[in-house]
Amino acid sequence: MEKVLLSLLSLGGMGLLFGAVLAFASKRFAVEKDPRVEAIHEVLPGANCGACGYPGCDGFAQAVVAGRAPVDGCTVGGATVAMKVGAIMGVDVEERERAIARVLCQGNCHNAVNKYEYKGIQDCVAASMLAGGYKGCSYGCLGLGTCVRACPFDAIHIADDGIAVVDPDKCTGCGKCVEACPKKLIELIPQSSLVQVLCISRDPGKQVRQNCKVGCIGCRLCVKACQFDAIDFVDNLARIRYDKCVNCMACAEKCPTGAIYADFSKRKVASVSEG
Amino acid sequence: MEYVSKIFVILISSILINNFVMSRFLGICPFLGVSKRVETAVGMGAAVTFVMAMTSLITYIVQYAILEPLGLGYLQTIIFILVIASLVQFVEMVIQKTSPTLYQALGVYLPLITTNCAVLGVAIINIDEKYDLIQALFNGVGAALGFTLAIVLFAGIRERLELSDIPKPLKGFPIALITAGLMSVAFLGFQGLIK
Amino acid sequence: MGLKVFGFKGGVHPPHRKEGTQDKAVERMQAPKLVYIHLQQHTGAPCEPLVKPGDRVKLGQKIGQPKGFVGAPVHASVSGVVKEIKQMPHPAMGEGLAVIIENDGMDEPDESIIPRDMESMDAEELRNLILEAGIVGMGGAAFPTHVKLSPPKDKKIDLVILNGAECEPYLTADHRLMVENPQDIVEGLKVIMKVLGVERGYIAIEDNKPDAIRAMADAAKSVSGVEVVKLKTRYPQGAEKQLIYALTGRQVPSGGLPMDVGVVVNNVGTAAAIARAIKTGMPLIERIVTVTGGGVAQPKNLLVRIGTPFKDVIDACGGLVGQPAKVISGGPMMGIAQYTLDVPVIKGTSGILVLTKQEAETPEPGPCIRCGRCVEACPMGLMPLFISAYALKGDYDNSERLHAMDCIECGCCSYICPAKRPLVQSVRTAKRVITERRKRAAAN
Amino acid sequence: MSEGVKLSIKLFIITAVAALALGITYAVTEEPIRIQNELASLETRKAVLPGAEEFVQIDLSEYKGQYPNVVEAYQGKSGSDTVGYVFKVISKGYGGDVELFVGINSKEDRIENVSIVSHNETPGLGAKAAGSDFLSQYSGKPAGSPLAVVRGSATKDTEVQAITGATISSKAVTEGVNSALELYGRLLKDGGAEG
Amino acid sequence: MEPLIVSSSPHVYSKDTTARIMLDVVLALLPAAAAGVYFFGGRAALIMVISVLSAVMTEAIVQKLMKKPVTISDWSAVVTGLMLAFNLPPTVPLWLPVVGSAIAIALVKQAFGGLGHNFMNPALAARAILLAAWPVYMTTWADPIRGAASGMASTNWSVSGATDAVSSATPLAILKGLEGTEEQLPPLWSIIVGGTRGCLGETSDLALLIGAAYLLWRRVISWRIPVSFIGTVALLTWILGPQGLFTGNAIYHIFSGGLMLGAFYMATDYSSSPVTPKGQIIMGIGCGIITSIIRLYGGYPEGVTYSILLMNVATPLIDRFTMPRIYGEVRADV
Amino acid sequence: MKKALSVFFNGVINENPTFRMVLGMCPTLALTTAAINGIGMGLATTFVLIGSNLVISLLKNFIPQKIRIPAFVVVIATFVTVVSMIMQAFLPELNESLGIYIPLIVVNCIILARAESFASKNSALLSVVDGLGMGVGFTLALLLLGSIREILGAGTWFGMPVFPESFSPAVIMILPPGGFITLGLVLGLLNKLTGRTE
Repeated sequence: MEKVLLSLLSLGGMGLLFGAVLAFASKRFAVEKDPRVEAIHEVLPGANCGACGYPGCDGFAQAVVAGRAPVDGCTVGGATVAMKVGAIMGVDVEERERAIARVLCQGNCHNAVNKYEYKGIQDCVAASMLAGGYKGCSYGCLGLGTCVRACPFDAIHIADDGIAVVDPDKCTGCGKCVEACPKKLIELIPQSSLVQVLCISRDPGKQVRQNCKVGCIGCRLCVKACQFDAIDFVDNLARIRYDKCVNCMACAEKCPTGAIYADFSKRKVASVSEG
Repeated sequence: MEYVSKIFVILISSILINNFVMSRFLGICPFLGVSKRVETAVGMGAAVTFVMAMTSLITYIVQYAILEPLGLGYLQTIIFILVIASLVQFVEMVIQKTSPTLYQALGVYLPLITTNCAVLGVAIINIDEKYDLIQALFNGVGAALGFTLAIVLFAGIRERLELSDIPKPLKGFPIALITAGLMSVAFLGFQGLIK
Repeated sequence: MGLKVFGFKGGVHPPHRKEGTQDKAVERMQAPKLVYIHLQQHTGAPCEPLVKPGDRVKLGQKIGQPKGFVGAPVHASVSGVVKEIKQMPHPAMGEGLAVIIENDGMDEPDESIIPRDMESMDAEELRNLILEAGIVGMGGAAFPTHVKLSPPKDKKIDLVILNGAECEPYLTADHRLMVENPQDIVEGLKVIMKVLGVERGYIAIEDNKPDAIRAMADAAKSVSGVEVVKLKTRYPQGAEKQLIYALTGRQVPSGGLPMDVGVVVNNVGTAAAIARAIKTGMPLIERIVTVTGGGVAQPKNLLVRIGTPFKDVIDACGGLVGQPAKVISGGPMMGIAQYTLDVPVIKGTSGILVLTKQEAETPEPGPCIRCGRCVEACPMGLMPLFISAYALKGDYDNSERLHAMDCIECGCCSYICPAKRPLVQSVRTAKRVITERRKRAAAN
Repeated sequence: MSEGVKLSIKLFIITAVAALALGITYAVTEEPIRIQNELASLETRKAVLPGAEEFVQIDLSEYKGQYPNVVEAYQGKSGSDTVGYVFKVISKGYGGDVELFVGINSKEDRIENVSIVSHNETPGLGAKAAGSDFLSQYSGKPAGSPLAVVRGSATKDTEVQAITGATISSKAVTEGVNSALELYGRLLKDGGAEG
Repeated sequence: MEPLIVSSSPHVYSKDTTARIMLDVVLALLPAAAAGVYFFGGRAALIMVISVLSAVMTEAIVQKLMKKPVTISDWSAVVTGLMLAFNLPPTVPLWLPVVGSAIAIALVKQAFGGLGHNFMNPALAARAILLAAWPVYMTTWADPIRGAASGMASTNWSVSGATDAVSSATPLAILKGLEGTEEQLPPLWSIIVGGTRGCLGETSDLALLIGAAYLLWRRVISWRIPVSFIGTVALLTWILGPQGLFTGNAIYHIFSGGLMLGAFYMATDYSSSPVTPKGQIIMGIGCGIITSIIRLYGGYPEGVTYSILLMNVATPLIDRFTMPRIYGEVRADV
Repeated sequence: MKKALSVFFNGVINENPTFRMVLGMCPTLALTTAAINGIGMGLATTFVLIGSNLVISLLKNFIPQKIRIPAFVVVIATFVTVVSMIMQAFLPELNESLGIYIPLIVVNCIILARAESFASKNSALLSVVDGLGMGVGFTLALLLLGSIREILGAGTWFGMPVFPESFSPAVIMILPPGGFITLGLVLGLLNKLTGRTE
């Protein structure tokens, strides 16, 4: 019994002592912290296992707040923790019109001609530094996959015919590919848009025709076809103004080369109900 | 002189021969977790060294001033871990307040150390091996230096692995463990160094 | 001429391949029917055209005016009628705006062409004349010479180096110039020294060109302060930074210019062009081009009008032999591969290299075996294997940390690599991306 | 009540409960643990000197420093009869200390048995020294003269065949046995008393 | 006209290729291989053949499994196999080189991404693993069938018959005082010519040096690692002699054991040694120090293997901290 | 009941602490030199897991946030000490071979992780099931690794010889490198089989 008492006293004493010291220290050495760090730290498992690659849960929390770590970076906590962290960081704050990346080129191996045989790194930036790339059209997609490697969501692929295609279901509109493309032919387009000009060539029509079957040759037929003044025409190139476009698809019907794309399957058809 | 050489032996033994990570399997979690960058590994090593030295001293005192005289040897584990947890938290708070730069360099690693079994391990080994205070201190520092050595070397290799085309199923932990295994093969060379 | 032979750290020894043209005297090529004069022939912004289609122009008439300080005017290299101004293939930039002149064969000189006397002109007048004559670096980089000759007040220049190293394989244009026209080079050097107010000038030549060293030494012996120095034959001995280090032991700071260490470097061809511009009053309208390689029937050194298409130049050398596989503007180490023979000669075109299929073979790259040869070869002291590995992984931040931006793209690493890895190309890609990121960061 | 005090008290309560639980467990297990420990060491002594029923520890302070390798010595008795001696010896092996018990039958003046209780030798190599194949060689060797390790088969009575590839470990065990033999001789000479 | 080829400069390449370099290493190893067969007989040849074949086959199989192009034609697997064989005692069971080669290629090389990505010398790592796994086989030395010293009747250091696979002391073990006596030490010249007890490819320093000279001449290796390695071992073994400072038998040390093989062929392995010139010298010195420490104070008679492996582990850090001075680097404000 | 089952199998399979979360590596590597050690360690850990999960889920409203880590640690350490004393008293041989790793169960991150992420948020019953599931998962993993290493490294399984005399075991498997490499390869194999990559 004496032993039990002794252990109770000593261990209890230690607990009391450490509790007091820590309580004192937390007052004495209090430091202002970003409340979000605290909040995230609270919802983390607190195992300090380091599996996230950051030094402990606190390090991870700070990294999340600083934007260096993803909200779902805690492998131990899994999805539940990720959701809570996401809530604290306000990741899904507002519902905006989603924008989706679109590759503005249809110059695949059937449609476009090459001007030389490229040998070297399979990377668009590298290739574009050699006389603008091997494509006859200096604006065209090189299809060497720089955007594919830039995409964190596995949403872009190089199609079999050699140009990049975005998978709209996976695309989050983060814009990484837009930044990576040396040809600047990826653009974020409102999800609701069903009509796009898939060409950015500013070359004169004759030259476009030499290089590519499906380029914008600057014929202006689309401008005439549009009833809503939704097509701008600059430097031999048609551009759709998405704020004005009503997806009537009249322009796409008129386009002689097919440079204007429209998803006809989603075309709204006016049905006149009689009676 | 003999005493000095004994200390030297303890130091060499804990750094190289019985390296905590490579042959005793202590401190594996931070070894695998915080070794993606050399800089981080160095920071972790420094923090561990500091805490291990402090722990060696304090647990030694606790053991021989409180537990032994009172016959409370069986409370060793719980008291030691309490000491370590509180010590780490206390040190963290002090550093954070007094030296933000030091905190930036070391402090962030401190919470991770509580659950680093190397720290508790060294405290228990000190007692098991019946070291005196100085020896315990050197054993603690040596073990921590061994940990630092291992984790920094490991981080160097892992940085290099980032540039390698590792077979997919082996990416991440598997290749890290194989790397550690090969490192520990190399560390076998120190076996029998001190007799 | 000192006994010492100067060298630098790193470098490689590619085979010279100069045998084909080094003993062939420079021939003047007849001006072609059509010349394509690019409005950008230099580092900097392109010129504004001063003529329009249908205008008649005379030989040496200024047809393009630079927009900024860093730029040089361009002149008509034939007399005739301006046919068109349009986008044309450009040997260095892929494409660019060019003035197309139909040659009337008269070579009627412009009124502004008046011979001058160097002695009677002061530094300012000389500098202005160099600007007006459209003189740019003839070694390949085509940096406007008048800019080099206008150092800011706080930079004290104490040495002018004329670069006659010509370390690129195949090329012999500078070599022939030094053998045939040493006097022009020395006079040009005197002008440069006068403009900069410098007492000392070196003419640096690799020791594999003894005839050029002899000729230059002969021409320079009476000129005080000018010395011909011998360089070790090693690529890239002619790179500005390596040349300065070899001769002075000074290192141009990272991101800096030679003038930061008190040195101005010019190509021997530039010096000769300056001398001729003063002597004859004629601006820079022609240059020596080495035309060589297995795909050319009769390799030659030709004096060619600026704007002559490569096709015409090759025809003047007996035409092609078989199917060319690769055409390079410049030398094989740093030259730029062309996709068409319609591309015209510009001021920086030192050579046209036509390679046969066999010569142009590009080996398939294998994995890096970490032999470290690229590290030893890099004259800039970089670690190409790591910069490249990071760049290929898309980790450009680490490439930047390893000083990718200091790369001079000399090609030593790619040349020496036993695994034939695309080192230079990947570093170049990294530089491009890093530059763009910096620009973006500065804009934000 | 300030928050600090509250925290301290809560921690106190938790630790107190823990201490209570531990104290009780200890009280329950104290006896079995002690018995286990005694049983274990008694069994080892019995194993190397099966003839004895009782072991009387010999005070070695008289020989302090002379036989540093021998840490404990017992006189084995059967009734009032001294049947032999048991020595606990620590010898330096390849991987560290080798702890062995040597039983000597004083009646026949021969080694009875040798047993290794702890070692850190290389598994599969030096560790074979703890196996009966190797240790059985010692049984029956004369206790009068030191033993020698030989490679290849032993030809003389005082020779022990080394383990292939583990000469150091073999030597370590033999040296330990020799230390025991030395002390045994000394004990006898000093009138190993009641023997 | 066919489209022209356009690629980034440079447009010319040196003649050296990876395969040629590896072939050079194989050629350089041939004299030592021949010496091994001469001294240890047909079994040595058998071990080498088995080792090389299984290395090449492992490489092919692993690459097939991982759906990568099979690159056995680059000779690198041959080099690994041969090096591993050189590091085995001539008496090992014949399945041992098969296992060793598989470990070397699959675990140490291909698991890390193949040629150039292994951070450790595959042959040496495999050797160390074999040594730890089957220590008895790996430390059982037989006398050579044609000992260079077998004609030396006066120095009777050869204690057992030629084919008797009884573990007997290597010169280093004797030197260390682990086994045997000083009189059993073979004479220096026989250590250099070869035919002492040891691994089958390491005993003939003469043959190894001929190959090394070839590699140096072909510029496959540089002098930095071997010279600093051997120099450090010589210096330390001389200074830390058994009878006090400066009494060590340095000459004997540098010619015995696997030092020559290690210094010229193993430590210089591109993939696992530093790429920077300064780093290579550090690597050599580090190997030298560790080898000397293990030889003089460690548990093993030989330390070359472990010293190289340990420095392999340190190589990424060495590279990192010995970056060459960059031309014109502005240190202050970067 | 269904919930409890899913919690249990979550610990054994989906979130297997060793193979999925890669936690508690120190005992995993150190104590799998023999199958019996693996089981011993696994069971000891399971006991502590169940105990600490139970107590912590009961005390979850009593323990203040600020001192939760020290409080958890005390609870865990108590159970560990209890285990240790019981083993000393009744399983001395196993206790000897597990050695220092028994007290080190305290710092096994699995236990603290479960305390934090599960027990402090769930009912006592579920917490016990979670502890059991995790413990069984851990034990199975240790048994698997221990078996592989013992069979290849010593030629035995639970001490029984499984190979003919002529087989010479690869001693390295029971040395430290063998631990790292075996675990690495097993993880790699599991990734391959489940098609999971990092």
